[in-house]
Amino acid sequence: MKVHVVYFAQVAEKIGLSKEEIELPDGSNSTDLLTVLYNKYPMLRDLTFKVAVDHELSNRQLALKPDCEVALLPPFAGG
Amino acid sequence: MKVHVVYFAQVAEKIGLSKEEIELPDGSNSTDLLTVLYNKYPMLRDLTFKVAVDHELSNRQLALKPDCEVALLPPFAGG
Amino acid sequence: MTETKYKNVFVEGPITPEKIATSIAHHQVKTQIGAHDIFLGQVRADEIEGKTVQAIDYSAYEDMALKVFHEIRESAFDKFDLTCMHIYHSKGIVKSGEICLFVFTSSAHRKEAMDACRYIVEEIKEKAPVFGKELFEDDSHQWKVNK
Amino acid sequence: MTETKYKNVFVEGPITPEKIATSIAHHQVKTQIGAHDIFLGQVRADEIEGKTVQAIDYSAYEDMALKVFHEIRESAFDKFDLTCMHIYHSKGIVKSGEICLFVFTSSAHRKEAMDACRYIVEEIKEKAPVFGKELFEDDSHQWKVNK
Repeated sequence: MKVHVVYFAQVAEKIGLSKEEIELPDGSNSTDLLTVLYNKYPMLRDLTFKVAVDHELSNRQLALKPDCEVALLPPFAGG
Repeated sequence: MKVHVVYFAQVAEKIGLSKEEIELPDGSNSTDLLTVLYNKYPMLRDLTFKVAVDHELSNRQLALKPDCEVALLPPFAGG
Repeated sequence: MTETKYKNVFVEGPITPEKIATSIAHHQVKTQIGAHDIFLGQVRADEIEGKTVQAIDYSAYEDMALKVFHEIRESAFDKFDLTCMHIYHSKGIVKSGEICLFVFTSSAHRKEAMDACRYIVEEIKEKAPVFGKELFEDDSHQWKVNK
Repeated sequence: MTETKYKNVFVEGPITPEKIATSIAHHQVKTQIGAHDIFLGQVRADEIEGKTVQAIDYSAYEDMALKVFHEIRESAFDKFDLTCMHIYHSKGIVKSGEICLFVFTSSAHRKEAMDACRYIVEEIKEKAPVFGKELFEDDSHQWKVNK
């Protein structure tokens, strides 16, 4: 299945990309995706970020649906 | 001695006066003044007010100086 | 006498949105400020025994009030790490819907600005000898009391 | 997609004092309001390792941010007895001294307006996916992190 990954701020800057599509085996979860991303972008290990799936933050491992949107969000600076 | 008495809001409205001078025996205190005022204006007993002497609120009995200013202040409504 | 010693806080009639905007704009040169808190008191059209408040006619024991506002200002600067503070209060007629109190605090950080603003408003309500005559449409009135 | 569902809070560039004044003026017809609280976030010219912040370039994960702002709004109306609430946040370049956040709460009574305003500001700082690139005079930058 295909998932949409979006990157912001420091994360987008470091990996040089603001979004991409990633192919994952059906039934993959968020940890599986992060494993793929850490392999692809080793510099991600030096960055602080939270993961949101379809606009919901989650600390837990989450099942991913086809075509879902996964965001890597560095620390917030609103206000 | 002479003291200046000033009235505000409800108090001024009820007694029909915003200020006056009151003659008191030398060495009088704020309780002495209030006794004079309660006799002069019995309706004062129905009103809620605080007393300020020379711009300082006081709950205690206070010595009065010649020419001091004593204010009868109804409940505040600032803001 | 005291008029020369203390800053005037009284404004004749309502405080306008334009005055507030001007005051905000003046702070844009102060680039150490990170947070402003503004409190505005607005005259409510309260209904009391079937009659509606049209306006409040504010009066004050001005000499004492300016001293009290001065003391509130000094104590707020002592308690909180503020860059700026402004207080304006109406006197005279302020119609319902119009603004009668404007408290403006500025600091590097939000907590100080917010804590100070709240402190100042509570102090004003409790300590400033300001009186409010609530005027009804039938020319009757009653005296407002702060809670 | 979500753009159609949630109210937009983003303003391109700084929030002007005139916008704030207009917003205040619009509330003068709401005569049940007795208290407004306004929080303004202003960009500080912080000095970091000898370099001074000239501006912050704000960006956001907009779809999610609008959902978060919507949730903050709903929960504030649930928790506090508010008449009105407005939230505006800048995106793009906001220079030091300019305003990037405008939170405006109105209620019959001061405590509700003040408690709500503080709650909303804290929620925004913690939960809204908004990012700030602090720009220095030598064209270098660093990423701001809320405390």
